[in-house]
Amino acid sequence: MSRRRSWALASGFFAIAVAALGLSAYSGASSSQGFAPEQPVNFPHPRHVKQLGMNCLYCHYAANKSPDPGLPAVGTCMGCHSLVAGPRQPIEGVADRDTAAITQLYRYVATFDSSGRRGAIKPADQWSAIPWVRIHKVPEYVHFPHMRHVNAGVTCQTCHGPVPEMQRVYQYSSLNMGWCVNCHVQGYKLADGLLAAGDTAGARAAANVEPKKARYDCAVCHY
Amino acid sequence: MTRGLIAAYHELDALVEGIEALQHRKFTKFTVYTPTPRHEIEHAIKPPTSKIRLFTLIGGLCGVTFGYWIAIWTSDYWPLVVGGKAIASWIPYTIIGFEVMVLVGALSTVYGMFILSRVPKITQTMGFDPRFTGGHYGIYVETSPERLKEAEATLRESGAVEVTNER
Amino acid sequence: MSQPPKTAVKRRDFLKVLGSTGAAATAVGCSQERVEQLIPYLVSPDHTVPGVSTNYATVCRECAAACGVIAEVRDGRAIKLEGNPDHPVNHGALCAKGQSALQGLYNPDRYRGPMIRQGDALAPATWEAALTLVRQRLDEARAANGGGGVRFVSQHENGSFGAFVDQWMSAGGFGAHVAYDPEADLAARAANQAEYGTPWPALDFSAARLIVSIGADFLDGWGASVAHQLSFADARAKLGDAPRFVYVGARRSLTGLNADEWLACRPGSELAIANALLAAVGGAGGGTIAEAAAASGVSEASLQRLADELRAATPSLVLGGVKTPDAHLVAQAAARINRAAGNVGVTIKPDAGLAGIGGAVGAQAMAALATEMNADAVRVLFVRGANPVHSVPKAALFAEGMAKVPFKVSFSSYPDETSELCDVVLPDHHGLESWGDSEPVRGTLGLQQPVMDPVFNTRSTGDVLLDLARSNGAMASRMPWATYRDFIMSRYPTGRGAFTEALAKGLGQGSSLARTVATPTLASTATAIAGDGEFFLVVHPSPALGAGAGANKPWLQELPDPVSKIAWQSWVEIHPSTAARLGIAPGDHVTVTTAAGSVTAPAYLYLGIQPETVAVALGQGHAAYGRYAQGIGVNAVDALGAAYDGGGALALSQAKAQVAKAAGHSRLVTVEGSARQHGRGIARALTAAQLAAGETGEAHHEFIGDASHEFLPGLRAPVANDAQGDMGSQGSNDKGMYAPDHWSGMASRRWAMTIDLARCTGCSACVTACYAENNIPTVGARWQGRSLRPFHTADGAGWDTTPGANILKGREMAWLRIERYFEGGEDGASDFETRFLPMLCQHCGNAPCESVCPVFATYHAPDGLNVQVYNRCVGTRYCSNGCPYKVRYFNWHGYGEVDRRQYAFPEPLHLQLNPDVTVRGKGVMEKCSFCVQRIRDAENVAKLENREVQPDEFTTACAQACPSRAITFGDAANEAWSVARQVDDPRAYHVFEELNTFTAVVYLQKVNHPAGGTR
Amino acid sequence: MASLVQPVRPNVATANIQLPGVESYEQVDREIAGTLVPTRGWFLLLGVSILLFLWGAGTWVYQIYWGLGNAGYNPPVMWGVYIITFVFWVGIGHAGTLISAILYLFRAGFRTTIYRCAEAMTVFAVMTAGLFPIIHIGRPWKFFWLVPYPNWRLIWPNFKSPLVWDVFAISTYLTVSATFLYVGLIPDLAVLRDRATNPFKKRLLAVMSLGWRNSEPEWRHFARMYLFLAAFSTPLVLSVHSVVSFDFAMALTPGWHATIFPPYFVAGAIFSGIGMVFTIIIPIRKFFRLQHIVTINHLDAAAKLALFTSMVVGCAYLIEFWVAWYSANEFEQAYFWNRVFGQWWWAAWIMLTCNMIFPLSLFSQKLRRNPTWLFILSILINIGMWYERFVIIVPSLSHEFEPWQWSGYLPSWVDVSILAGSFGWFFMWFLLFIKNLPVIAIAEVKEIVPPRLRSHQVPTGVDVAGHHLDYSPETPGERD
Repeated sequence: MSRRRSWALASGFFAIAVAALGLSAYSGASSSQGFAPEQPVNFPHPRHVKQLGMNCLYCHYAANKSPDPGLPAVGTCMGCHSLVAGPRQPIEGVADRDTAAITQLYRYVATFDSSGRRGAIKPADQWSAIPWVRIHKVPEYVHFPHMRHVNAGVTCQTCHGPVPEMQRVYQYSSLNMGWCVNCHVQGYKLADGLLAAGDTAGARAAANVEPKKARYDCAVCHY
Repeated sequence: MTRGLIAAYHELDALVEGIEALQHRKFTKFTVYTPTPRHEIEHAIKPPTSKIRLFTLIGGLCGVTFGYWIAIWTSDYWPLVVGGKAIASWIPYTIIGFEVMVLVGALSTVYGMFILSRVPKITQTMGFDPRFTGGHYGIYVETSPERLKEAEATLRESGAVEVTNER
Repeated sequence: MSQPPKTAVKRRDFLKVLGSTGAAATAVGCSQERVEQLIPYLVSPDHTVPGVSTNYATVCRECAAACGVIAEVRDGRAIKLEGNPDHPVNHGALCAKGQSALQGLYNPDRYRGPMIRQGDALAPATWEAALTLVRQRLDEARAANGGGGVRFVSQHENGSFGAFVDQWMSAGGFGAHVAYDPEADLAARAANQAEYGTPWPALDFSAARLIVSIGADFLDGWGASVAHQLSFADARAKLGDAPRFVYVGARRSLTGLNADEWLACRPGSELAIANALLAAVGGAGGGTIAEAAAASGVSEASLQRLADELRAATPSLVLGGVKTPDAHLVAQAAARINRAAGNVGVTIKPDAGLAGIGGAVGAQAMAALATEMNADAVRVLFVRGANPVHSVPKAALFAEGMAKVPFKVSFSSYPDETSELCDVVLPDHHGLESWGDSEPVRGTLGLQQPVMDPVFNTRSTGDVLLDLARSNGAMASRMPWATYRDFIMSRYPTGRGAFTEALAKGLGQGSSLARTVATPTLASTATAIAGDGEFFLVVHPSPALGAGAGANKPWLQELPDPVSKIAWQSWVEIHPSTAARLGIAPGDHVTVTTAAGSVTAPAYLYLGIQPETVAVALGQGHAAYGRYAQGIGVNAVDALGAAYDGGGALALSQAKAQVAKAAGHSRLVTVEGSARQHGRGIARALTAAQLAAGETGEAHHEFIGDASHEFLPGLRAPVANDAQGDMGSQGSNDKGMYAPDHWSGMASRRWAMTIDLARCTGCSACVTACYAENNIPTVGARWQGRSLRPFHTADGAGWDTTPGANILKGREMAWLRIERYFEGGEDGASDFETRFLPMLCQHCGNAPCESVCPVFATYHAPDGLNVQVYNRCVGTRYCSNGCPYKVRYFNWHGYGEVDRRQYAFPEPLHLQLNPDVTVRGKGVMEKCSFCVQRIRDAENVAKLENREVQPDEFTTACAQACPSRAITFGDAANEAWSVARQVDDPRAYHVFEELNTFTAVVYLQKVNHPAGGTR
Repeated sequence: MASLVQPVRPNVATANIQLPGVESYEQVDREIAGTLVPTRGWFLLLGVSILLFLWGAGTWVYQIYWGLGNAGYNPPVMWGVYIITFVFWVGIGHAGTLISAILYLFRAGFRTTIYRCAEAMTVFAVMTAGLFPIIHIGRPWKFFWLVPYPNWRLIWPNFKSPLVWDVFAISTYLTVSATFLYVGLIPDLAVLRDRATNPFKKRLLAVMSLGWRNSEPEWRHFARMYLFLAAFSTPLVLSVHSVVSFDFAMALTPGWHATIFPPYFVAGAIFSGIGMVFTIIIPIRKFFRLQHIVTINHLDAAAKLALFTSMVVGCAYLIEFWVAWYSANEFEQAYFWNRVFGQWWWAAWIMLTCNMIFPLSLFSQKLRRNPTWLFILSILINIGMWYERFVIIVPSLSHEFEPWQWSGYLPSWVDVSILAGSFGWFFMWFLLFIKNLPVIAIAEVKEIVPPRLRSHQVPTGVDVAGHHLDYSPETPGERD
């Protein structure tokens, strides 16, 4: 190795190290993006949303009126699943019911005999709660009012991704601060949001809608 | 194909004489070693001024520009008012500019020294004798094989305590 | 020590709590990776939305006044108490004690279920076992002597509970039920009943031209303080026309500190002064000025001047509220002065008084009960709410008597000195978990409803009593109600349907009080103050802790006493001249010895005490009242004998005492640095004469070379122009949201606050409101101290366990503090003035704290807030150094971290935490945010309703709670907000205006009425 | 050409200091390389230093876990021992740069023998100082937020904050000082490399010396670089302590908010550093038997510098009082009264006597040339300068605008442990340095050693202008 090459190499290593440091800092290494835990009840979003056409707000009922999106009560599930119960009653138009998931649900609301056969559904005050595993979480020092976003027309899929397609829900966005701020500063494009929600016609119609910006003052979210 | 001779000197005036003799006989490719820099040697060789100052100047200018730029750009990138001061206020940013100027200027000066002096060197055996870091002065002459004898004679005449063939 | 909170969610019944919003757990850590569970409701509750608060109107049960409160409930947990604006007593305000009810609700030391004595200790038991045992012992008692040996001691009541228990007792053939209230001003009530025909007439301070209080601490504990304070502040807000206020008493209490003049008399001489004043207004039975002067040590001239003033000023308002054995006579004399001066019906309104506070008994009745018990006449004793073992003098032998009672049942929610002696504990619901009613003023009913499901396995005492009655046929027939709620509803005058409707407001019409109170005969004589010693001992209830009931609530322990500014400690107040004579320095231990006993506590040198008097506050010295109360201070009752006033209450100023320096020294746990302003013009005042002459009072400091500037009238300018105006370049930068024309419009607002020092009484309710709203940790508990040496043993040795250790180090976290500065009186003899100054973050336009923060953790928001971003803070604390107001507080320990020794919210106290406010982790700075969460909430609500935020639509927690209405918050850039109008007041000033900080907090100067001033 | 050589007088101007006791280059190599042999005493001291350091480090971990509350902070005294010690160590560092850079530019000959020691002291002192802001902050694991680096939060540090200036100043200072020390070491490493017998050590030294060969072009670039580094270091060192002083001067706090702070701090820093130089060079010259290289004349010259800076500092103290009086600013006046006659009188008088009064003894030539006294005085100066920072920080914060918030301050065992640990850390590095690397600059000492000549030996040296004195009437190279 020639002398000239050797010190050129040393400088090169230094430059690469600096660049790597910068890039790693930028990459958002601390995000839990992609987190896809197993849930106590393998709730099939595609079945309910895509096939049955249920609205997100049916279960996440507070998303348009509270900072908190709301989690369906067990009673909400049982509103239908007292009838739509595993293999017994077929439902029109849906052939392949995920009986395993429904059985998982019944573990919380029904009696089972020793052989594992399901008995009657217990009265509501004897149900137990389903310990869902939280996926999307911003730290406690971030105040994220769902209703402001939902009412501003931000589609759920913009942030949460194609949940109607997800057999198992995972964290779609990084939820990093830069991710938030970019949207607040650049503005939310309705067309993009509608496209993410699968509404291509609406997206085309909204192509010329001005991006909706939001405040980027620190104390809007951190207090 | 060149050949080299290493001459070790014990006395400074002998070394100076050797340098002047080599110059007189038009030996142009030689390197002088000295345990400590002496003006006498510098006066004998009359070297060109080191180009390090260019590195210093460019490094310093880059530094001060970067210092001001990062401070002003980041202030405007996300404007936040503190203490009622202007969002990008150049007066305090002078400190940043100054410090980065010193940092980059100093590092590029050292970098320049490395480049110009060809350090770090992976090998240091050729044309060098460990005594040159001790009490001895030295000259390493590179020349064509046919002038080798003449060079050796010149060095010995000037008072070299030892002349050895390199390679 | 704090117990780790349970990780599993307790789920006793199906409506129980916790939608998806997790508790406002510690933030600022890096805890994102932890897997968290979301626990859904089983069945969605009606009318509640997760993450959105529901407000329930109910009744405060912390004192007999029974103010109306609104409980803010989020996801099934009460998180904040505020006054009910429609309530006739408190009109939306709420004192510190009332707000701290939440810490009673979530007190970590509450009994978590029924307890039965096993040997020496109480052990957990089931309700069935406990009730069976009680039933059995009641049957035995009934069998023994027809139930005559059963006694029931209850606490202060205001409503139907007393009648309910009476009925239950008589149904069972048991003895009488007494409602024991150690804090009740029974002498004054008796005198009021005798003179005005009502236990507590309404007092209209603003109608008076002169207020004379003879030991009546109407702002700190005498009667319904909140109601008095609202009226008193209105009176003072009349500025030049406000009534002059003269306080006569041996100790200048918080009320006394609000007076324009203090006549320091000897304890026991108040009656002579009252009689002299009575004579001055031409009343019968008065005395002479000379006699009064001789007895009291007040100069004849002063008394004569007061008498002349009283004669001249009509209407006036004279209140007698001393705690001496002749208290009833003083109160009676005061009432007669009022009658003679024609004040009755003008400043004293008997028709509109507090109706429901009658019917309580004092320590005298407890002493009588003790005598019965010692005579073995009591077989079963029920105690609910009261703690007589702590508050009745030892001479009455109450504890000894209890030991002779075969079966004692406590309904106490907390382990206290009395319940620890009981055989069975049937813990009652907290007031916020129970049904009930009250009659605060005649004709209005306050309705109490549970605002959340019980925290612990407790039961309402009413329901327990009904349950016990059900097992006995005779009792069951006379107690036919299924639940106590049924009983309350059955008594509601307009029926059940109306009751349910009225619940929404918490108020109903009508009266359910069947009680007729006989006019008492007041004893015409009383025992004199006697005993050995050259000093008088004055014992007084603590404004925050009362007679001791507040001691287990860290907010109240942490709240500095409004007078001495001492927390987590007992102290002996001594006049500086006396202390100098005895060689006592502040903090030196002093033993006060009376015939009945002695107490030893560090000395606090106080100008506001008569030189022949020493004073000790009640409230501390608990042997058993939970982790926050135990081992702190001394119980002043230990120095009191069995002397009572004409109302049957314990005479707190009853004896002469010897005062001696004792061995030892404790640093006073005070938040006071210097009690003097050193001429710095921080808390300013002007006299009524100056105000009338249009003067601005104390000129503000002009420094040589100081940048000259005008007072910013009205803070009109949006912040960006404030901040950038003269100093910044207008054109050079992209100002973003700071540009006034930015689409977000943030820069068009300027959140600001005015604090009217003429109204502020220093009561400190705002301080507690701030703690409650902003999740401020209390730091004075014994386990929260710092490390004293490198190695610790498991029992905690090596940690500083002095109560208030952190406060000794100046580490209190109160975002809002009340500074109490004395003016004058440096010679120790002349009268002095006190100025209270609520000090909080001033949200400076040119904030010195902001520019020094290296990471923008504090910066100026476009709407004028000085924002502190906790999660960005790295804790350099440079901002605090920059702040001239010293309003920034640092998390020295992990007060918000569950696994740290210093954790401030031991389970279940953490359930109170406001989910809208981040709980700060250790190592970050925090400070007043102007309740930014309320601003954001108002903006969110307005947006949901598609409108703008309306003027005065919301306010900060401190302003909301303030019983003086001294604080106004709003947008100073918009004339429609009242704050924008108030900043134009000629009394307005900024603290340290000369520092060019352009603060957003504007103070309005106090107005004094010195003797001989213009009226 | 007449001889310019002056006879050496004991109290002669400092520029022309010669080493009569050193005769040849080989002697320099031998004696300085000879100091690099570990001794029992050295191991003992190193062990003590490491233990102290470990104790301090353990305490720091303890403090991180249990919170800063275990230090003695007493709000509003929000800065305490850590910031005092930070300023103290940064100040110590300044003397090294002064000696190695500023005196180099001024051609002050007495710097030659002590500069390496002082420069190493600088690097280790700044390394120590740099830890303290991190120890001091509430969330030390987030300290890197002060560094501007691109990040997913899209947020940058506040370049208006003096603490960010500190980050830039201190990191620049550390980098430049360390570079300066290292490049100065390169020729000496080459000397050691060529003397080394242990092959592993030789290999290591070969790498560290970067293959330096003492060739004339190397020296030429080296000298130029050295000059430029010195020229950069000179304003840098002035700026660093000015920036440190801005930490105080930029706050409104009475006692801090003063324009005199930058020069006052720089003078104080140099003064304290010279004190520390005495503290370490006097034992070194004694135990390494280098009295003939670091001569009494060197100490004398440095002592004069100490006297001068002491008087500058003393002047600054007095001016502060005068300005407080003249300003008619009651906050300032109250603060300065409280500083000297109030609550903090003891600390203020430690500062005044140690920094203003004791150093006046250096007017005596006898004491200036008495190493024992200089050593004692240097300890007093170290104490006095630590207290100077104490007096600037603690009394100011404890006695600010708001009388309600006046307070006291008392350090806790945690503060003291970490302070002691910092000395352990500093001396650990320093002790490792003096037994592994030449504590005297070999190549530079050789410059003032008379070169061997064929003809005769003449005294040599450098004149006041920094030129090498002629060693013979007929200097080779100057013939034409």
